[in-house]
Amino acid sequence: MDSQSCVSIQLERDIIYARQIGRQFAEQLQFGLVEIARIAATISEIANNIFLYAEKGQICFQIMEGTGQKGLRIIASDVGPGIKNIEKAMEDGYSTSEGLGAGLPGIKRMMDEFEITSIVGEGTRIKVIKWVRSCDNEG
Amino acid sequence: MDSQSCVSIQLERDIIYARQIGRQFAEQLQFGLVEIARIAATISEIANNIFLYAEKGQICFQIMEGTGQKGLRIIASDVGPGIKNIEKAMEDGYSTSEGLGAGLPGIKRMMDEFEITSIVGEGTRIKVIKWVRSCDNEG
Amino acid sequence: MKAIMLDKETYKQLLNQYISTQDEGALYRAERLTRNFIKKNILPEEIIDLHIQVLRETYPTIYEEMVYMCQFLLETMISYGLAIQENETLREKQLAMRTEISLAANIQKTLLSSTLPEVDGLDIGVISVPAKQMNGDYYHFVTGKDGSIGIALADIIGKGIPAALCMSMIKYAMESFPEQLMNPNDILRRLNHVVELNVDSSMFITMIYAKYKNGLLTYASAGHEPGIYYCKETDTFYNLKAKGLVLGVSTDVSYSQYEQELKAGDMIILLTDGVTEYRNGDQFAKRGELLRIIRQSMKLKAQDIVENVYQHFNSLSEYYQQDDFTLIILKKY
Amino acid sequence: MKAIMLDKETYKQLLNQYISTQDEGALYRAERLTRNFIKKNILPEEIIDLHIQVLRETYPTIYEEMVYMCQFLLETMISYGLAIQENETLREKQLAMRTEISLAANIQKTLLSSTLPEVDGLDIGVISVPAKQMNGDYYHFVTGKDGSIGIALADIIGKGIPAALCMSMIKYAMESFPEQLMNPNDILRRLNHVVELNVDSSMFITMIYAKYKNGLLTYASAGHEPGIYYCKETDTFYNLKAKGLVLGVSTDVSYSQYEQELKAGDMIILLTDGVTEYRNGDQFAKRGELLRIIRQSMKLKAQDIVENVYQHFNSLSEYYQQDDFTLIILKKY
Ligand SMILES: [Mn+2]
Ligand SMILES: [Mn+2]
Ligand SMILES: [Mn+2]
Ligand SMILES: [Mn+2]
Repeated sequence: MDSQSCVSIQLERDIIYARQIGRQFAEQLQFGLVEIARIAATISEIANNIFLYAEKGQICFQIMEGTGQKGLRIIASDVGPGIKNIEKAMEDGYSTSEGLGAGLPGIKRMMDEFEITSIVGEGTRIKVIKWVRSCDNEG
Repeated sequence: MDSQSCVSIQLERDIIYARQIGRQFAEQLQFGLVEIARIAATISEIANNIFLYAEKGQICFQIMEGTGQKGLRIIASDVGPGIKNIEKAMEDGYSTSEGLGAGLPGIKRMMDEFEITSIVGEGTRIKVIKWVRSCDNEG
Repeated sequence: MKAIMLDKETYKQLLNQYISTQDEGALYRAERLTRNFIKKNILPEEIIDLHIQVLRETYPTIYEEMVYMCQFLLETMISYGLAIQENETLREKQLAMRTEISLAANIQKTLLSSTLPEVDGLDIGVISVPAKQMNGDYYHFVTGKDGSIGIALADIIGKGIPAALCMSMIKYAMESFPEQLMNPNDILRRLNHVVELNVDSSMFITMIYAKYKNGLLTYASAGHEPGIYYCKETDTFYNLKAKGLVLGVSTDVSYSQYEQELKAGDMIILLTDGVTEYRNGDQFAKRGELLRIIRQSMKLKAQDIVENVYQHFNSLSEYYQQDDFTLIILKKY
Repeated sequence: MKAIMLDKETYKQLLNQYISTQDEGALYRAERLTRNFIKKNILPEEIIDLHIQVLRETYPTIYEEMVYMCQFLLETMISYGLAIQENETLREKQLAMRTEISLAANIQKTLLSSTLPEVDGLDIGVISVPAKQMNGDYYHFVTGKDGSIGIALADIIGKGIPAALCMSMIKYAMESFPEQLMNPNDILRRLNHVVELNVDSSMFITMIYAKYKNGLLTYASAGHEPGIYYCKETDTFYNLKAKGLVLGVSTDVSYSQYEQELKAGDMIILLTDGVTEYRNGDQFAKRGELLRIIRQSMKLKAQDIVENVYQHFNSLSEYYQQDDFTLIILKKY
């Protein structure tokens, strides 16, 4: 498998495909079961975010290899209208469209790094990274 | 098994015994697995409440048979100093000594009926009832 | 991190114990442990992960399908794990809010404190106890240059922070009125205007305003709980009748003004509905109960009487204070 | 009830599908379904119950031990289920609190509204935008009988409800001062006393008070963000220097009073630190940026200038308003 891969998100089945790709990357990096499940859930969330604020977008996966650290970077981007009030979207207990605990705060909790930029009229970009921890295999 | 039974609560192992008795009653009434587990958890909670507000007390079990309805009644009582501020003890997010969601509000959620009376200087009495629902066996 | 690993080992041991003995003690200890897990942010999906590990260790030749089942379960638990994590943040927010409100309640207390005026021939007592942290009842005493005193007693319908802000507005408005206008009906008319202008229509205020000078009580009421007059001569309590619309409902309202003469031994009792509409178990008290207690302690100083009344209600075993409680007693001597 | 049963059936089907095909689609749909479960109060222990059912149905000859394992798991999940249920209540409370605060913010708005005074030869503009719902900045204009105007601008250190109550106290206190004492340094000295007496020591207030009459600005400052003087003749901005302790820190404080003459075309800019200390991405703006924008729109009416400045900052892509923003401009013409 290549170290980078992008999936365009327009239909619901694209989410399933993106989860599959993300899962493959995660397995390749030898993440534990729990972390793999969280990565899949994160992909659902950021795809959902694309549907929420734009019509379509794409999700790209990239294996990060640095000094002694390995990880999976996921970037979701769209050219939709952008999120006006990021602060509110990031607040717990605010999102009503989804189940409790979901939404942007949920993504932030599941991942190690989280970054969102949104320009009104131009679009939104969410970047997350999950690092492989040495003890991940032990749960 | 008799239709009534009391367990005195003074040591931690008494809780385990009370849970055992409660579980036997619950099985006898053919509660489902989930409800049996909740009954056991309730017993832990009310026993814990005895330790929290008094030194010792007792927990009594009684099978309720009425007009077409069957259920398990559990009464916990102590002669401790009583709970001064029941309102606060009943408030969610307030109890800090226990895990999230536990305490009196947790008992109330797990049971069908809940009643607490506490007289400062005389003691506390908690009465709960769990009714058998016809579809309980199906979860 | 080490400690968490240890917890997980304990959990696996308890699980193995339960598999072989179905021991209640294992379940009980697992419950205790789980409480700790929640506090330490160990989530349900991680519990399932432990199960998969035990499954593989205990049954090395297990069908792969059973592991798949557990993996499916683990995925399912992610959403529950997220909900539980949110819980923690919400709890913290609630705690912060509590602190903020208790700070605000303190400010409100000093902001709205009113010292008892000293008037010859009049013994005054007052008690005001909020049901929650913020008080929605408001009382205020003013001493006029002509030796009269003014007594305002209001109940804001609506609770919490909005009520507290509303109250400070009333106080501010009242203090800005010129003194020569200090007639109860004028004051209510003007206050009604201020409230009508400034406050959302969902909130309104009942108020009784009384002025005392040389044995004569003049008063007007804006839909407030009626005051009580105790006549020493006949040894009887009478309601102080007064009509008037609550503040903040209509634009132009005028209020009638009433008078009551006071002789030595007479009393005036002003109160908010929280005094009479308290709950004792399933029962609501009547005004009769209040009067009974007042009669019992009538010989005491006014301040002792009001405190006595509150103590009486508060000591009832099933008393639950639903509403703010304010009681003012004037004793002519 | 029917619908929930159906949901559970769907869940079991998805589980069976996953056991045989390990299909990502089944996991995805299970995730959606679980979200719904949480909303409908179907708790993790009930999910485990479903698993036990599927386990028994799929493997009728399964070891009883494996069922015990799942039962143990089910018991464990009870605590998690309770935590999730608490979540819902906490969410509702948070929502109620939000409503209450927005009500309070409305009251605060009307309570603290101040109409711009009309003064010959002076063009006044003002904008005040809270960072959160409640405003911790406070400004107030007073028109004196002698044709002077007084301008108070304060920043309460501390946020939310306590700050709002504190502010209404300041307003009330200021309005109760006799007019003949309306000198900026006197007003600050008296306010300091009120704040010191009434407010918790964790909260304090910075304030600038200025008085304008016939081309002369007299002012005093209690630790407030320095104002700015624009001199038309030299086309230069100068800081309005002023020393003075913040209100509420010490008991007896006296304040120095300063003067600035204004000629046609000159401007006075009063502001709170929220105007200069906003954040744009990782950068904090300097006063220079503010002056640059003011200079650009200097020819406009005072009200247009202040609105222009706010619009400018607000339109920056990474602008994040951390603090309440209040800007007052006086233009002499
Ligand atoms: Mn009230
Ligand atoms: Mn009331
Ligand atoms: Mn501030
Ligand atoms: Mn500020």
